[in-house]
Amino acid sequence: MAVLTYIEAIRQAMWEEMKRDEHVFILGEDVGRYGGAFKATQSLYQEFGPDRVIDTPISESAIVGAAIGAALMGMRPVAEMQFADFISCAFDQIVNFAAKSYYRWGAKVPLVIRAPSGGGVHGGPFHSQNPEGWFFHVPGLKVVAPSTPRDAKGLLKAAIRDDNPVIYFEHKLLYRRIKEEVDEGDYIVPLGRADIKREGKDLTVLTYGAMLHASIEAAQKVADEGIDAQVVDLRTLLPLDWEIIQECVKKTNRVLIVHEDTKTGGIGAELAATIADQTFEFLDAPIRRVASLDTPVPYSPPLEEYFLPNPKKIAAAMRDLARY
Amino acid sequence: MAVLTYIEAIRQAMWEEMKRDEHVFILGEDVGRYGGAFKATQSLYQEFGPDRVIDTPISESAIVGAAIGAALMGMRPVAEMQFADFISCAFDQIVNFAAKSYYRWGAKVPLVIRAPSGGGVHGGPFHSQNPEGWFFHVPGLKVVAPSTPRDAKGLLKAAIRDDNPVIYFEHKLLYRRIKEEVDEGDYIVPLGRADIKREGKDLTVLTYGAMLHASIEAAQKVADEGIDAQVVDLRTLLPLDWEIIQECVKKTNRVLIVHEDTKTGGIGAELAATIADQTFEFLDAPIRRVASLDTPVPYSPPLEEYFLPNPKKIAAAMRDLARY
Amino acid sequence: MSLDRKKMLDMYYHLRLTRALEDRVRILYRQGKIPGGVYLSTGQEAISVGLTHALEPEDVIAISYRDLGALLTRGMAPASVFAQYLGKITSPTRGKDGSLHIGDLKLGIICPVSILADNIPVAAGIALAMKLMGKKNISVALFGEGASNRGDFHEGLNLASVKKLPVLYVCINNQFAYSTPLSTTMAIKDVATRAAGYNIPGQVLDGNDIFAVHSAVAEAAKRARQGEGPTLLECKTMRMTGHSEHDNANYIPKNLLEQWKKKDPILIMEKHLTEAKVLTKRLKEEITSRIAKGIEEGIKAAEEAPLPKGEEAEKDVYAPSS
Amino acid sequence: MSLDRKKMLDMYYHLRLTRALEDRVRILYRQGKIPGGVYLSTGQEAISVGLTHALEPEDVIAISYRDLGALLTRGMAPASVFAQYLGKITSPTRGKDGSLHIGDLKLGIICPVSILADNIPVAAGIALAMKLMGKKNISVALFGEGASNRGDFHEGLNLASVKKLPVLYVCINNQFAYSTPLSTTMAIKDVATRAAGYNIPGQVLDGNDIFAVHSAVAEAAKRARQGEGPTLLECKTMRMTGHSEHDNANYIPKNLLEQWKKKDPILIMEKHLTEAKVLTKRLKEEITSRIAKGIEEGIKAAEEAPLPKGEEAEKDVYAPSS
Ligand SMILES: Cc1ncc(C[n+]2csc(CCOP(=O)(O)OP(=O)(O)O)c2C)c(N)n1
Ligand SMILES: Cc1ncc(C[n+]2csc(CCOP(=O)(O)OP(=O)(O)O)c2C)c(N)n1
Ligand SMILES: [Mg+2]
Ligand SMILES: [Mg+2]
Repeated sequence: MAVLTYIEAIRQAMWEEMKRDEHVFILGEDVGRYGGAFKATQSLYQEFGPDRVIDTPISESAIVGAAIGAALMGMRPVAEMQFADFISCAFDQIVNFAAKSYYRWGAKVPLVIRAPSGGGVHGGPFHSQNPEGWFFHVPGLKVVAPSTPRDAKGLLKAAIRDDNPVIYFEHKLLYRRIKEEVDEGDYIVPLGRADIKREGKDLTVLTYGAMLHASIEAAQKVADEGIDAQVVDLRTLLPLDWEIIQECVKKTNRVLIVHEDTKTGGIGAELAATIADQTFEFLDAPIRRVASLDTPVPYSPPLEEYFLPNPKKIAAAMRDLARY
Repeated sequence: MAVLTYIEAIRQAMWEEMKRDEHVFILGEDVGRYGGAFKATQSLYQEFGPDRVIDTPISESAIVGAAIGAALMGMRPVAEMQFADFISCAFDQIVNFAAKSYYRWGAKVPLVIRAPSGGGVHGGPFHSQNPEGWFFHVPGLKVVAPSTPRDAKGLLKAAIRDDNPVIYFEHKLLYRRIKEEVDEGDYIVPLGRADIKREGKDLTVLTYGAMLHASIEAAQKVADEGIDAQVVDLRTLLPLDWEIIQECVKKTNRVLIVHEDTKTGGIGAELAATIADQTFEFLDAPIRRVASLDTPVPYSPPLEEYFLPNPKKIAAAMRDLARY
Repeated sequence: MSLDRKKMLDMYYHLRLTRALEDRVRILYRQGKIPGGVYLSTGQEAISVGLTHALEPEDVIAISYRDLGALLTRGMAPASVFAQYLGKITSPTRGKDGSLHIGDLKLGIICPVSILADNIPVAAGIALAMKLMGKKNISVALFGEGASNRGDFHEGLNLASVKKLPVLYVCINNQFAYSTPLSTTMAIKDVATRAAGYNIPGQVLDGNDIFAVHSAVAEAAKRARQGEGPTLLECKTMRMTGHSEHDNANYIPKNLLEQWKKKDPILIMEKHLTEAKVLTKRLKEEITSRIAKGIEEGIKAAEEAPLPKGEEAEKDVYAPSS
Repeated sequence: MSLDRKKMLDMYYHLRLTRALEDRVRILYRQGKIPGGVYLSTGQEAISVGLTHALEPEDVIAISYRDLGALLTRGMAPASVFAQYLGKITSPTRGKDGSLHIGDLKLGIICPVSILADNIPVAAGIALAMKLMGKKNISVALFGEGASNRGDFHEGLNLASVKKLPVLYVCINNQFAYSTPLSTTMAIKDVATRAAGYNIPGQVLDGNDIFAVHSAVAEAAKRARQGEGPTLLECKTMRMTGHSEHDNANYIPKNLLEQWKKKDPILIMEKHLTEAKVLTKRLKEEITSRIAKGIEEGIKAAEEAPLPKGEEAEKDVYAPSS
């Protein structure tokens, strides 16, 4: 076991999958010799050559469209969006061609779209967005958002092996900030399974991506005050792991949802709505959400800080909820 | 007052606004001499000429992009998507350029995008979608979905006069099926205000678009059984009218949400989540949602019927809720 | 032309079958039996038939929504097509989709989506896969002149050309995009002109002459197979019907239609085959009745097949992972 | 060339100011004072400066993210630009956006979005508005050769050309799109070739020669104003820096940069102005110090300005309706 950063784990997953299966290939802008804007594909071009690590023109719709075509032929493309923000340019191909293919005519589209998302790096309105909410509302897609190197590797490998189109959101804030020991071997983290990252009995936090770390930090803060928060890393956003979620609700009777995506119409809404519907009798308090403001992502640091959730805001919500 | 169909009311709104303000113009595919795929713009070309009713090439992104450009110059474009399904091709221009403009640099984008949405006409996966859920999750947009001719006219006029980008979903099933007396005069229905379309005391249905009619029908069904349902037409989906919504929750203590858009991640999730959060103590039962299946819209009539909500399914949910 | 007798008669058969099947669909529609929309290819059938006959069986075609000829040439049964329109469980989409949204990977046909031009980058990806898998096959995308105005046309042709992918882009220029004549949607006369922007050959041809289509496609396919990259072929033709069957198309000048009627692809082919003594009166009658029989059997099978059960709607949103 | 002395000196001033301001931004970045990304136009400044000088004040420019020259020529204060980078409340976006995402309707500059080529259809719409409002003004969109591969390029040029809109499309071909050389992203050598697909003039010019830019733009603008429709101008230049300031651009061959260094637009202009006896040594010194002074004042004002308060983030998502 070696200590890997989040981005190294992502790179290792691609490397291993490309070694394992010659149908796996990569395409995107600057992913080749340059290794990608964030260097996620670094050294892959050198190892696997230009046929399997393909630099494309700036044309997200064609990147995804071509990936769909290749996937229909049995290839397993991994397409990179340079920033998740630009996935909007490929929206149509994703929601209309890829997502509906199997339902309509039984043709599998084993396609992964990697998209560096999230803020906290002063990227401003177009280099910070969290677009998962849109894709969460598209039947036929799977949506993944890892928070740790181990999960990042195992989930990406699972996504590549999955026969459905998977959008894989990697949080750019975590790329080099988060590291841990990661198995070198061939393991996967199955899609659709949440993971309890911190056990606790007083309330459950449902979260994912960068907010997992903020939530853990908040849980540590309030632990001193006697509030024992359980923190669940959803990991796969579509489909959600309702089994674990319900167990946690039944155990703690209080639920806090935390995500970095903007609040209104975010994934937290569905979580809250479904939990309140299906486990109404188990709830001792209203389900609270901590999320980003309903605005574009502002650039200037004080604005972005105000916009984003953080451990302080999460801890405050935990206290409120515990007191309710 | 004349009796107008829903589509006639839409046409009248455009006609009147074009008469009132020479900055208003129309662009889209086949909207000119042909009057549009659904004939919503019929006779406008003949009245206002080719400069103000513009046939465009098949290029939704350019339609919206050009509309944004014209709007920035102070024009008030009304862009038509031939079917709401194709709005996915203009997604990027809408969410990145139009929606964020005012926030970023204070430049107004008074743009209306009309989009015929909805199923029930055996249009299949690409001529039946309800894309409002995606846009509901975009700060900076307004989203409107009228259910009656009177509202259709007044809301479209308000949308055209609004200084923000507005997506106006018109439900194609209602075009010629729904008619009522409509003021010929110049009135608007303000954006952001819901309307109680049926008073009742036992439970509140929150709905919009074609489902308003299905919900009213369901309310009539269960009325005989002694269940008195209040039916609220949300009319504007973004921003929602929380004031009326909360009043109704407090009055009836039971809430049913009905929409034709697919369930997971739909607008109903936000409604349920926010209501449960803010009026937790007023709820006597879990908030229930009736919505379409989480699948693409299937073509064959039995499949589509199974997919869509209808008065029977709504009535069943009403009974369940009233009994809870 | 180096086509043998059998091949020519096969082509003729598929051309006639396409026309006859669509004529029957039109009747079904008028009888109110088809729940959804009907978009026909009357007058332009030579393109998808001629094209498909010029390809290898394992070449893949990303059709558009009027390309019944490609489906039938590849062996899709009339019963399946009727079942699709009728929304029956026996349809290739099991009732999930309608109109010509039919595909079958075994037949090398990609099921179209309604969104015009989406198949253009998709075909590039299919060609890319061919190349990566070391196959000598190619892909083809079919689309209208109207669709060539969408961004995906540009992105797809650009990607295909810079990567020299084995793909043919076949534009069916039938003069109209719904109600809109070409002149109001682009400043050029020939879509083929756009090839210059990608440094690939662009060629205009008579889409109503099935042999012209066949030889141009064969030629371009050869180039593609040899690694010389994509070609943009523009087949001129005319949409002889409404955009869909509910559109009376009164925006098309009558005399334009009359002109084109004289150039009907079946007429042209029959003239040629008769002159070449390939088609005799007897043979023609035989083919006519074989087609009629096939169609009536197809209709019968489709009409007798059950509609799907409602619960089917819930199934198959996701592929089970292998 | 029919430019008068004053005009030439103005152009020279803006060219030098652009270079100097960006040099200063580079320092700020290296000092760690800029929270976000920095994308500079070093070596290609002549294009946006020359272009803006060739337009009427009420023509509207939809800039891209390296077009500081257009902003400065239109009168944007250096202090505002610095404030933007620093995220200060005095920035044109009040801290809401960073880098060169600066616009001002009063100056006729549209604030760019990051999404490449989005400004191309938007500029068509601006031109459409000019036409509808009966103004004699035009719009311009600036974009890189890399951006010309996006679908919106095609849709925008197609719409503009078929409607004969008064818009100029100015492609800044600086050889690279981030790390990717032109040859790996398109099969053509000149983006101007793409004009053929829209039946509009396409012209290649030396983007490092400010007078060449000025006269080509003036000419094309005249045509546009006369109702003759759009032009695609391709300005050849070289990106002399990394894609952004954190990119060392070691993928660009050193000798390529050295070659281009000799063609530096400031050098070229100075040579010309000196030969034409417009620029004297003294004048040059004066200009240099005027620029230095303006920049230091700008920096000072920007550094002293406060950051926005957090609560500002919540404001102005919607325009109040009038
Ligand atoms: C992106 C998109 N926009 C609009 C439509 C609606 N629509 C369907 S067919 C059609 C006209 C297509 O014209 P063309 O591409 O020339 O094909 P043809 O119908 O002539 O075969 C339109 C506008 C669509 N299907 N997709
Ligand atoms: C749609 C989109 N895809 C990707 C990017 C990321 N990106 C920013 S600049 C750039 C390269 C742009 O190249 P070019 O258009 O030639 O402009 P230049 O940087 O050379 O000025 C890329 C890929 C983006 N901003 N927008
Ligand atoms: Mg056509
Ligand atoms: Mg460039």
